Amino acid sequence: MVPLPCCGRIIVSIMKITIKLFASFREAAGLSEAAVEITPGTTAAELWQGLVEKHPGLAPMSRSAGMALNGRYTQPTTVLAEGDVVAFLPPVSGG
Amino acid sequence: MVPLPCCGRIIVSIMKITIKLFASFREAAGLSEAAVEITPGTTAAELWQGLVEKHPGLAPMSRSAGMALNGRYTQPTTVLAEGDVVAFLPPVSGG
Amino acid sequence: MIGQSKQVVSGISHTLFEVTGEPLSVDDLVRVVLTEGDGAVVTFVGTVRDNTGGRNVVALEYEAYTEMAEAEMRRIGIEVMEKWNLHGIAMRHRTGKLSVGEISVVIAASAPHREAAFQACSEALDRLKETVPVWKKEYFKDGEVWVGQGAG
Amino acid sequence: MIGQSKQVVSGISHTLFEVTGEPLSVDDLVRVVLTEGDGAVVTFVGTVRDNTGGRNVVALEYEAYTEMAEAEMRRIGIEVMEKWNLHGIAMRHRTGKLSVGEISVVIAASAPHREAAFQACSEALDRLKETVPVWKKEYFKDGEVWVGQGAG
Repeated sequence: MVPLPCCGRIIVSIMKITIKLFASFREAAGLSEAAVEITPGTTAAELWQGLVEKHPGLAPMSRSAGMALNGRYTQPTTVLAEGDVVAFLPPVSGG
Repeated sequence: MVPLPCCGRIIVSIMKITIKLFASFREAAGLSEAAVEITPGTTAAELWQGLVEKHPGLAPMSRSAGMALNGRYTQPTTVLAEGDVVAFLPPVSGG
Repeated sequence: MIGQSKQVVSGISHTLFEVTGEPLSVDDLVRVVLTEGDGAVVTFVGTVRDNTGGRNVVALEYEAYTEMAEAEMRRIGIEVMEKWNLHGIAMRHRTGKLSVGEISVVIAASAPHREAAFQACSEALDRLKETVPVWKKEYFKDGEVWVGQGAG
Repeated sequence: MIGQSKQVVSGISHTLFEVTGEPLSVDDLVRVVLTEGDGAVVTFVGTVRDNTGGRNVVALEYEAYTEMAEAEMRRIGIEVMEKWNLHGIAMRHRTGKLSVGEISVVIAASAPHREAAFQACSEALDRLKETVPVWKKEYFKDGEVWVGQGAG
């Protein structure tokens, strides 16, 4: 998925991923799941920033956001790949 | 229940009590419950000794015998009274 | 319901202390101890294990001095309840011959928070095993023995 | 039975890790974890309490990231099982809106002896509360709030 030089321009390839939001995040953004397109090299943290820009209600929750990649906890620095499912998780409170 | 002097002899009053035996004690003596008569001043330990004389199979169990009076644990030195229910208890093993 | 009448007699709600010949249900005891102020119920479920000290056990038989066992369980239960500020506690012991895998005893303790419920349930079990007049006979393929009663 | 198929997938019998919208039964989980080699099952039963921090709670709502919650419970369960030499472990969490007194979670751990079962059940619960992606909303008479999620 390296950008290919072609015709004097850079073609940026696009990757499709799925975002999942839960609990207060879901309510603040008004969505529980969304298909989004990102450029290669995008990290989980950058994806969250993009979300916050689109849904400013999420901004106060940035500090507490946990992240999961394909159903496992992951770091904000993780680079995403085509087809990934990225979940943003408020602090858990089960039991 | 003090013995009454009468007619130049001592009349020993008799008290009726109930004995209960459980588990290995019950099997060794071949009885689970019995009505017995004792003389005033008899202790729980003396009652057990009387039982052992009648049922020698109980003799090896003397060291481990717990005693209960009317449904509560009691000491071997406890003096019994009319109507008492005295239980002899092997080491417990519930749970 | 025997259990119901006993609750009335003891004067303390959400408690039950019973010896029974019937199969035991954990959910039944959870319902007894649960109050609206509880967030945690811890239960202990004792079952018939298929071995002891390396020997195969085929069955267990429990015998109880029923009236005294229920009174002892109540005494223990009320003391544990007060010590750990429980909202409810119940102890039910089965008697008779039980097969491997059957439940012999259930203890349930309810509390606002989980630490007290765990501690109380464990302590109630330890004390039950120490003083409640119930006896266990182990059946092997080639014999039987009362547990901890020497020549029995 | 979802639970049954999961047991097969995990390859470890006497285990079950499930998120469900249905009411929970403690006896069901005891049956899952019990093996013939066990003498002790300890269960934790979490229930909806009628108060929190001095405020009256009228209901709780649980939301889960179901697939991940089940995977996390399995990861925790298998680790706890190995650490304490359990014979079985099960964790079932309910989702949806629950009334006061209803059961939100059941954890059951079975072991040959009681100490391991108590320790394992308590540890599994602590770890569930730390990492399993389930969220709780408290409903009061005058509002609602996601627990521990700030402005939520």
